[in-house]
Amino acid sequence: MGILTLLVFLPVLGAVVCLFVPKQQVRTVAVAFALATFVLSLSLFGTFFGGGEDSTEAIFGTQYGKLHHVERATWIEGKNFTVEYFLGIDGLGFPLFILTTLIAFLACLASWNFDRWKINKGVRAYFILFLLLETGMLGVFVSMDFFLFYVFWEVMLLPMYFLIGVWGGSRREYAAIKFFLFTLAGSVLMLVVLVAMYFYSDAPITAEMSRLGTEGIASGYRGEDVLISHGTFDLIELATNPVIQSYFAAKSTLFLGLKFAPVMFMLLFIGFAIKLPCVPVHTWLPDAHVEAPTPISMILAGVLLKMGGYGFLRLCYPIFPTGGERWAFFLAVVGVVSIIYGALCAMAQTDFKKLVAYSSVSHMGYVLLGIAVMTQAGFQGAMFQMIAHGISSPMCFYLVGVIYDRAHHREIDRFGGLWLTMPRYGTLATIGFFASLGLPGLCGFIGEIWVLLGTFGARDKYVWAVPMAIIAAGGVILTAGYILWLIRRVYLGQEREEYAGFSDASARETFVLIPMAVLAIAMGIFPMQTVFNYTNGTLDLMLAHVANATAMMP
Amino acid sequence: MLTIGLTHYLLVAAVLFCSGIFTMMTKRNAIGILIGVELVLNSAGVNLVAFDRYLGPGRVDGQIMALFVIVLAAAEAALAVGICINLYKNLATVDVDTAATLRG
Amino acid sequence: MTTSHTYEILLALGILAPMISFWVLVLFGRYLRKPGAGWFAVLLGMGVPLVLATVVLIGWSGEDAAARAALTENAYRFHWANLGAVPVTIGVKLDSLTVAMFFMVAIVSFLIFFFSIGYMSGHSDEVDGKSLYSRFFAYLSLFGFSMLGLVVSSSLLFLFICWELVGLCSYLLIGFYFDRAYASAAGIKAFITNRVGDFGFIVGLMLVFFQLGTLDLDQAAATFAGQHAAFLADPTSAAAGIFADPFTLFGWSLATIMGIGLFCGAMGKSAQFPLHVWLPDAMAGPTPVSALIHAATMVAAGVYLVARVFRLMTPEALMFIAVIGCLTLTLMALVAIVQVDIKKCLAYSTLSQLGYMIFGMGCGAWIAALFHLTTHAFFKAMLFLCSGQVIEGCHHEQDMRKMGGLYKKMPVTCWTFFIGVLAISGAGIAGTGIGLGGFFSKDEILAVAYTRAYGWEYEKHQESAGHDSHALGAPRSKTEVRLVAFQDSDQAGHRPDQTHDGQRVEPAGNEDQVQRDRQPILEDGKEPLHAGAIRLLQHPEEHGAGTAAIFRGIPPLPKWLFWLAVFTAYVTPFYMMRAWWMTFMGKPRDEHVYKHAHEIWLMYVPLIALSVGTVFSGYLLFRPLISDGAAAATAAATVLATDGHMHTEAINAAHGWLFWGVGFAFLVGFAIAFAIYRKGLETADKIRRGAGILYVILERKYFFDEVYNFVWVKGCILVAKISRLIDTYVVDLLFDLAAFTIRRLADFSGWVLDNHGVDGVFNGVAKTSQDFAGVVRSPQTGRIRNYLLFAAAVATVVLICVLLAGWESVSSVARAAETTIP
Amino acid sequence: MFARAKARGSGGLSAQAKACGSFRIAILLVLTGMVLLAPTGSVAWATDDAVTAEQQIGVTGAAPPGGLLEPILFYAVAMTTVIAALGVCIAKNIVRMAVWLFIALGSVAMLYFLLAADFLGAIQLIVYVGGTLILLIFGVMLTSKSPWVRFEPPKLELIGAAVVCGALLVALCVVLYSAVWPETEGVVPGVSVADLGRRLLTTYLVPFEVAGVLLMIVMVGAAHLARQEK
Repeated sequence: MGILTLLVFLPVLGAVVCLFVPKQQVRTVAVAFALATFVLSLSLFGTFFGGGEDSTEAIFGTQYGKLHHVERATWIEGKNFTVEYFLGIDGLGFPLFILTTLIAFLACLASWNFDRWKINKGVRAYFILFLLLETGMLGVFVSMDFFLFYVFWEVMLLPMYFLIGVWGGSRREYAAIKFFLFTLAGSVLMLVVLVAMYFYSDAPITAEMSRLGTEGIASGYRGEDVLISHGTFDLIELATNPVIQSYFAAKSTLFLGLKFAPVMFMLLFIGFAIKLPCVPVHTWLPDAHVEAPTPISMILAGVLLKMGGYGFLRLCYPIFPTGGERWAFFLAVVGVVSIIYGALCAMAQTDFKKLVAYSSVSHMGYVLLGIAVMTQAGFQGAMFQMIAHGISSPMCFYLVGVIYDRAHHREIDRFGGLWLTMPRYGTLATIGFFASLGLPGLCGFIGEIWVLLGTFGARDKYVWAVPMAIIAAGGVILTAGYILWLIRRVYLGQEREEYAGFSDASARETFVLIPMAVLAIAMGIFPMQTVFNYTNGTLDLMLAHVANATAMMP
Repeated sequence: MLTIGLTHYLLVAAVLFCSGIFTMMTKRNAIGILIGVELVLNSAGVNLVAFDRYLGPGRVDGQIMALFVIVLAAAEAALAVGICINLYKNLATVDVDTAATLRG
Repeated sequence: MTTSHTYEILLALGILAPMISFWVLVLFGRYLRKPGAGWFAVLLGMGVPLVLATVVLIGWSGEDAAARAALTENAYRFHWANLGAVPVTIGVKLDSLTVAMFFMVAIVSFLIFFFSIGYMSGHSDEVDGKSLYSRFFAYLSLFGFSMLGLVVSSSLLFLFICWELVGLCSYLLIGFYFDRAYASAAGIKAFITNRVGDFGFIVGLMLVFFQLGTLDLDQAAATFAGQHAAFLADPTSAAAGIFADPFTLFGWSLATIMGIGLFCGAMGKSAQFPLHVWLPDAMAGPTPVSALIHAATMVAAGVYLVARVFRLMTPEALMFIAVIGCLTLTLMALVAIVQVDIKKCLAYSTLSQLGYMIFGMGCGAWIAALFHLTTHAFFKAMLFLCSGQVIEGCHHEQDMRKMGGLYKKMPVTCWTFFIGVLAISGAGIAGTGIGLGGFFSKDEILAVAYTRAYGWEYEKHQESAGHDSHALGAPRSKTEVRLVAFQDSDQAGHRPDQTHDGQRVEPAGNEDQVQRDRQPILEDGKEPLHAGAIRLLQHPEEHGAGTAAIFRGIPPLPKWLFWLAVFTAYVTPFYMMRAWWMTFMGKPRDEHVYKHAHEIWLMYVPLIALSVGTVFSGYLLFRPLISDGAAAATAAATVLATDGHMHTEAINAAHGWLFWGVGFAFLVGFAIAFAIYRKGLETADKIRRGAGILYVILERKYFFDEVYNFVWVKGCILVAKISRLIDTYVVDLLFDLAAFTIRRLADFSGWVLDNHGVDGVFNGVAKTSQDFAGVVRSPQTGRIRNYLLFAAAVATVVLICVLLAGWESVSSVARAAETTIP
Repeated sequence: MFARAKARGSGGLSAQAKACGSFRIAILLVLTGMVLLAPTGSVAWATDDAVTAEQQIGVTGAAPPGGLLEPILFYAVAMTTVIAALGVCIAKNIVRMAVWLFIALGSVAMLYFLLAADFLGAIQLIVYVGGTLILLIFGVMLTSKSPWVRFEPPKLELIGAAVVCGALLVALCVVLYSAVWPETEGVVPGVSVADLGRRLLTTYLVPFEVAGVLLMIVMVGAAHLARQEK
């Protein structure tokens, strides 16, 4: 059993253990398993460490598709198809994987005061579902077989539905169903692609084999280093196999009478855009966030949203590079609209948590914009923004949660002077919100500026790149506007009597917040050492792969 | 764009056709329905002539068909107007919804 | 030639010290108690940098030009990150400008930190009754770190990071008394206004990064110069880069937009018109903060930025800068006249002085502007500290109308303030070489502006009229305004005067010459200058052609700019004298305030030190370093300066009528102020009533706040609310509708299946068939149009199905038809 | 009947006057179209001659003559047709519908001319514009208590009809755009009336005769139907 399998299924093991321990011990077990997963996942650093100039090639390979800790075994053997259990990790999945284990651990810790929640029934179920959710998330980031990916994707969906729907706020059922329906709509589109991809990869391979003759059939078509003799779900094979790729990209390959690659790209895009989320399919997010309990909001913001971005980078671009070129403008517009619209909506919110939720929409818009322009800096920035947002936004949600635990409401205008009441909490809140604001020296800045510069850098390719970059840059003013206004209304001002008795952040709360604060600062100061060294190798290779494929287009 | 082809004419005919159908669907005035029918017939005519011109030039079949369509349309119009007038005489209206005396 | 990194290490340590101080104070500030935290910040946070800065300054002064150039050249660069494939490095930009600025910031900050201990010793550190003593010093330390980092940064990106951090400190410190609503509002206003400027900065950064391919200041400048050279050689060549770009906006080329974009950052930070609105409000912060951040250092960062990116500026961009600077300096000086709050009055004077610096930069008076920056830092910091002393002494009374006669109670403050007034008014005895810092620096800016405005005019006049007369009768023979141009970076190490002497100078007296001047290649075969380069011009004695400066391709400075600056030179002494007189002289107007007034040593020691600095800064400290820095920092651009040294005689003699006109402006201003305020406020009230609407306009600051509030703040919130409504009621509604429809469908199927499937097969079948019959019968309306509707709908559905299922077959039918139809 | 219409008073009259205005505009449009048409016809004929001439001297691959004239005319006429057809759809008033129909039929005739089917165009004008339409208008006049009486179907039906027709149109457009037709490029020789007549009386003789019989029956039937009750 490889390390990845161990890591992915360790939480399941934890869930099983949770079944059998006494109720009082459940949370201890869950936290222990989440911690164990996190600590073990740190061992992956060994693989990627030292990603400087000299060792780049050894770690990331010379072309897109080099994986580490590969585990593959046939899972389902059909007459002429194979579903593999295929795990592997590269620079794209690795930081998100670590992020997931970390946030899951912190969120688990944030659930520690479960017995003081309004709905505190079913602690066992809660933690079991939580651990299952973690398995689903981890699996998504390491599965390299589309089928497996889809399975993990759905595995993650269901616990989330229950976690929101059972332990959420007053409108939890509405929010949960909304979340579920939206995500399911995306999944359905993905399913269409899943099926299509199999058939459309089968056709060229079969053709190639018949061209090769009996000999070819005997040995199978030789792709990169895997023998395949029929269609495949292998994400790497789909992206790098020249026969499949040229068939996908060909103009004559039609799907429902439309060109294959753009259609597939669009279907996947809608699926992932719902997850990201982009305007106008973002409306599930505020509801889900507002209703979900704090730890689940952390997971939702910290990890689930990243799956959209991860999906773009793992599926859309490498496999349908021509689609990216085709839809670049559309994607960029959606991204920019998300940035501005999200910021504006955030500005008008009166609910603390909703404001943070809309700020997520705005921030993820940068991810989409960076990816859409397909430049090196854009990709890097988008990836960084995902990680940075994965740190800052759970932090913000937890900050909201801490105050909600005390005040039992989230009306921004009813707060005030909290920095005086709770100085330690106030200081951490300042760090968290300034990281979200994109203050230089904190993590949010790097992603934004990289994306902006990357967008601007696409000026040669796209005439619209410059206006987009400038409008997006205007977003930073709006962001500053709503964050500062928020800080002013909640943390500054005179101390209020009704909150005077509030205790400062407890040791546990501080412990949850500190790692995120430290990471927010560290990522802002050492972007290279914290993120770029692990991601850029893969991203650059992927971009080269995409550019190659686009250039090869007739 | 600048070379006018078959598709262009067919598109015009399609619009005529749909307009005709729509007119027939939405008018309660018997004469209005008749007008819709005329539109549909005309769209058929345009189609026929266009096919004649582009698919089999010099073969005049399409044109002859169109000619028959016109003839039949004229005949139909004459009959239909007659029916309308009769309807009006009997019911003092041309609202087709009123003409439901045969309904069970 | 030395390649040791000693200086860089020392400067880096100097940045690190306040950072350490910041973290210690944040984490353990509570344990340091009240004065301890302050002393810790003073000694570690700014004492260490000051010592290091002094060491560096002394060491640097000992290096000769070649060694300095080598040190600049070989400075270490830390590979910070990759932006795309471009490495982003950070490091210490080691040159004379950095050394001078670093020292200036360190010494002013040190004195103000010191002052803060005194200021905070009372109850000034309390916010809503809780002491935030260590937090205040933590912020100050963070500010020290970011400001020093900004000064030494070698990369535009890192400069931008520090830039934002000083903005953050400004925000935090303005809103330090965050229990007061107006203070936190002022903080937000400052931050957001700065962000608006930074928006332009980011656009500039994007252009620099994309067009010049780097964010390193030196590399960017070199590339820029190279591209311009290529452009002059062949306007269409690929190497011309940014200059060859056909893009224009409002008639500005891309290169100009880049310059203006970068300048937008400076407009925000240096509070230039129309982004000046935040600075007066920023006075809500503690007074040492106003002195340090909003007078001496941070607001000057904008000027510093322009100085740093001067090599990336085109003539058009410089013209833009000059106009903005000039508007600021005039408009804000006028507002200062009517202010009654002592800090607001100083704030508007700061705005005006910053306008002077920016105006100087725009004119090409690089040296003079920075010189003014350093002198201004001293005297304005001192003035603010004095006002802090007054405010603290008078129990937080800031209204000057309630003061008066304080000279008895606080003599040290009174007279140091007076020195500041003299300095800001540009007091000096013309012709003798005796004067305060402001005297030299301001006059130099005016001298350059004069040259830009009238030197050119003279040239043009001569061209057209063909004779040698000056429209304004300036004593031409005495004009010694030197035009110092640095041509190439390989000459960067030269002293200004050497460069000057080494220049080939030629007369430009006729049409052909002017024509030739516009040709890309200069006669002596040197590399052509960048667009802002001047043709170095004739010296009257040598060539008999008068003084003129031609910036290549740039029109002369509009004369009104110069005249506005001169006019303001008269306004400044007036309002400063007014402030001083109202505060310290005359009779006490408020018994309560007067009774409490006192001063303490912790606060006036720094005042004395700063006043010493004010008196001597003009002579000793910075001018030589800045002139030296000019060589490197403006290698490819243009610098106009009076003689590279501080020969007051030369300056005064050079200015001729200008000196008679402006040299004693301070006396005129003083006299008017004295005349009006000598006997209290009655005269002023009379004048105010007489002024009517004019007074209202000034008093309301030209209604900028009202307009901005209405247009931007209210507008933005309105748009935000609309967005929220759309989000809640439109976007969501669509999805809710879809969900509702599906649910109804589900209900329907549930109804049919549950009630009629579960109730029993027979019953169910019977009922279902009945229902079915009903369902089937219901469309049988007997109306033709309904039948038609169904028919068409079915046809359409079938058509769509055919399309989706097997379009291939449909088109193959067509293809088959092709074969059958001859 | 006329008396009844007249008795409706001034309101009806002014509305009638409005309808007369529409008529005038329509006639103007048709006349303009005819003026435009005249050169087209000649172009068609001219090109016809030109091509034959070219063919006679053996020039092959000649570029289609006419240049921009044909597309401009086509687009103008097509726009008129489409607008008129939509006008028929949208108009609530039966008289206006008739006017729009008049324009639509006229422009269809012009389409025939553009398609080098001159005879058909002429027939269209004569039979439709000259005959059928007049018949319809007589019908309108004879049957309405007032031509401005409106019967509206339910809103729901309107929406349904719009949706269905829209979908149908879109589907048709998709078909048309994706279909590949073996088109004949370039200018084709016009069809002479003689040719048409010859085919009508040879290949299509039986249908021709049947049509004649039909027309006669229709005439009798129509007369019977519209007969005044005794």
